[in-house]
Amino acid sequence: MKRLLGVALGILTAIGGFVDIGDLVTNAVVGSRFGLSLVWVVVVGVVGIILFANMSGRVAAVSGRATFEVIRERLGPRAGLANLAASFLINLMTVTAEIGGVALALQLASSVYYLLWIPVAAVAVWLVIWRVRFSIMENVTGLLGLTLVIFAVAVFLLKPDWGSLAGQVLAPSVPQQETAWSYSYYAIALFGAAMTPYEVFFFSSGAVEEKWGVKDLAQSRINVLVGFPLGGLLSISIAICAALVLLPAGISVTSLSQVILPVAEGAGKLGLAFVLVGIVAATFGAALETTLSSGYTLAQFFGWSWGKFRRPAEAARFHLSMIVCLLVGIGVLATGVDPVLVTEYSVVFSAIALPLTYLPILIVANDPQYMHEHVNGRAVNALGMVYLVIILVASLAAIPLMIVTGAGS
Amino acid sequence: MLNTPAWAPAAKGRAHGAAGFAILAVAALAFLTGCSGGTGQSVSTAVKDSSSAVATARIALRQDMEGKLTRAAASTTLDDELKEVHTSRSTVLKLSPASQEDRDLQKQALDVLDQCAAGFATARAALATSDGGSPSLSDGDKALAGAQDALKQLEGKVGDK
Amino acid sequence: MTSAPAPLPRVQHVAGRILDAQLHLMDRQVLDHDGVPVTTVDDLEVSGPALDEDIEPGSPAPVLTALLTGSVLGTRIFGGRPPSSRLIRIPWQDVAEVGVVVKLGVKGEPLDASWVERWVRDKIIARIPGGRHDPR
Amino acid sequence: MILGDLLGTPVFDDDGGRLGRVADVRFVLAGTPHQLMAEPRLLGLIVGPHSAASFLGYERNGLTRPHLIARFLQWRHRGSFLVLWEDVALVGARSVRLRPGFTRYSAALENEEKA
Repeated sequence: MKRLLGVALGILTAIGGFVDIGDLVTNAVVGSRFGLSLVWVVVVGVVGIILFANMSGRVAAVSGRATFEVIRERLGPRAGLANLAASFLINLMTVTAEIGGVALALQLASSVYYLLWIPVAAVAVWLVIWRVRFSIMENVTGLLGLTLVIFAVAVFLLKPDWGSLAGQVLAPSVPQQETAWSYSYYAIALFGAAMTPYEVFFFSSGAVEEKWGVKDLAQSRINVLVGFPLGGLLSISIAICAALVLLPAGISVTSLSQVILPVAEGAGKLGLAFVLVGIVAATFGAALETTLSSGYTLAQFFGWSWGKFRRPAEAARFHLSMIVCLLVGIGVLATGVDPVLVTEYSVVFSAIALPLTYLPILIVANDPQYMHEHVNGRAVNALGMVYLVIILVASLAAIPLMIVTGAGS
Repeated sequence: MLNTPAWAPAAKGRAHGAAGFAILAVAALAFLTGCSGGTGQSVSTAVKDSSSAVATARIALRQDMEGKLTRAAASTTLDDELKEVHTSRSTVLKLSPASQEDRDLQKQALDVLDQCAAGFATARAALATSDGGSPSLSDGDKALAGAQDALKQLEGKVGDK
Repeated sequence: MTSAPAPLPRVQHVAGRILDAQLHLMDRQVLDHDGVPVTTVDDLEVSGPALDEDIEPGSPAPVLTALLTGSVLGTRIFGGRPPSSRLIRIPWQDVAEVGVVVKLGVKGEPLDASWVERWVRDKIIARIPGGRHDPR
Repeated sequence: MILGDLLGTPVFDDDGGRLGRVADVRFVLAGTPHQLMAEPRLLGLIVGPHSAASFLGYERNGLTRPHLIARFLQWRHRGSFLVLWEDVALVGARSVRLRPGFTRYSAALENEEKA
């Protein structure tokens, strides 16, 4: 019984923790501009993150080594440092975006200007990282994030024409007012939003934090295999909501307030309450994850002592680096830069930096010195190679497309 | 091997991927902010952005009237969209049109965007005095609808060119 | 001649475990006696030979004397080299086990390699309220 | 000396012909025994004719999966060999010179899992 409860909790947390500001914004932007013609990308991205998270989780559980230790060991210091710089920069952008997201959602709930919420949100993030136990932190934000299910509920309440929706999904085409270039650009953005590297850093380091071993592999596989696809459905319903309400009105999403309007349209004030709680929980949870990930990547690259399971004084540089990250995030937001814009860039940069993180994990997941008998199976490797190609193509195409489309404008 | 330093020879003093990435990112951003089309292009973008903003505001007002949106969410939405209109307006304002035709277009666009801003002012005032005083929410919606029509006309005009 | 077509002969068996520096040691995580991370193997120090001097036939092979860390990482990435006095060494005598990680047989706390960690802890983190609070 | 300086250094034979670069340095745990582990004695250098870059662990382990990556990296590393310390004549800052008549040995490692 207790075990079953654990499995259920794990799945629910995986669903609630799947969506972050990147998914919220990117899916809403795409839904409002391209309808459902890019849903297939979310599916590709979700399968990718399942594959990737499952491998890195398995490596961490079997060998006790988290992702960035593996990256440094395999790529060596030079390529490893390049990866660290890129990943850390993207992480910092994402921390900034998530804290901004918390503040924007709180503004929608309170009408107090979001810049005033930013220090509050950042201090709250730090306090949780400083004091709260890892498992409590993950479960509370994950479960509260589940209220985002309201997006799916709203889709039903909006009473769409299901036949035409299915048609758009199954026979995707570029809408006439958009170019093939911006279509491709947003395809990469959606892919990056689903496969953000920080999720993998966090997932594998979390496995070490929670002292997973070989016996926990089944549980982790269920969490990923069930939780992530359901989380992906949430992402898709955000896009459907935007496609149903905003696209016909000629609105293209540029702010978080537009993201919630379809929910209010379908589910009224109660729906609004749910969606605001959900957004605060999801972005707050993701702010925790990204802040921790900045600490994890640095500590693992340089071999510092890390982990929330240690007293802060026993992982001093780890905690100091996270404090610095939060301060930098506050500083960036204080310039008045639009968090939604930061989000849109961060997901594309995520796609660019992905190969350097993905490749070492794919390789080590095949190395018996680390994995003993738990190396990748043939099917996983075949899929892994397909995704290596997809990830490389997305990474190489991202910057040219960004230039051609003027970042999708 | 393209951008995978992992497979490249690790000879001393090779280009460092980290620096390369940063330079590329900065260059891309510089390019993005630096590039801009002619007056027609910029006006067209500004008009599109603003009509998206006005449409959003109208949805928010309607939802507020129907009791679907809280006051806080409605007023935040209006603030966000007003900001969008402001951004568009200052883009158009900063243009330096070369021909008489472009100067006329700029002038027209500024007039319409001012009308939008005025519409937003009415709508926000309506939200603030929602105890039945004036302006009422429907006044606000009317003002925004007027702005929306003007935007549409201008959009058609820019699109024709 | 550069790519030999015939399989190369195997070196005759030597007693003792084989360790390749790059493959088995470099860039691996170093854990102390209690499993606490200390650093990463940033480089290795060997007892010889003297640079640019002919090696007499029959001279004994050099041995690995220490794991290196600290500023040597920067010079390994960007070139140059720190003066010998600036190297932070973990003598090989302290190494207990080499696997996926390098385990030491001593506590990491008093090692030279831990001085930055100690400094950050004593000057900053431990002074913030709750810095010594056990999360478990 | 610092080992990182040696890695990547060009290797020449006695006539000045270029053989490749130092890809790795092989040690054997057979030196003076200490309390914990014996001292690693330098056994020889692994010379890579084509590239001295990291081989992501594929080089000498007999790793074969994922197949395409393994094949690619083995191809990049083709022709690499081991020279014993006894065959090294000089280690310089910019080059390593081997003795006349040095022997190329296979760079492969015996399977560690069995050991």
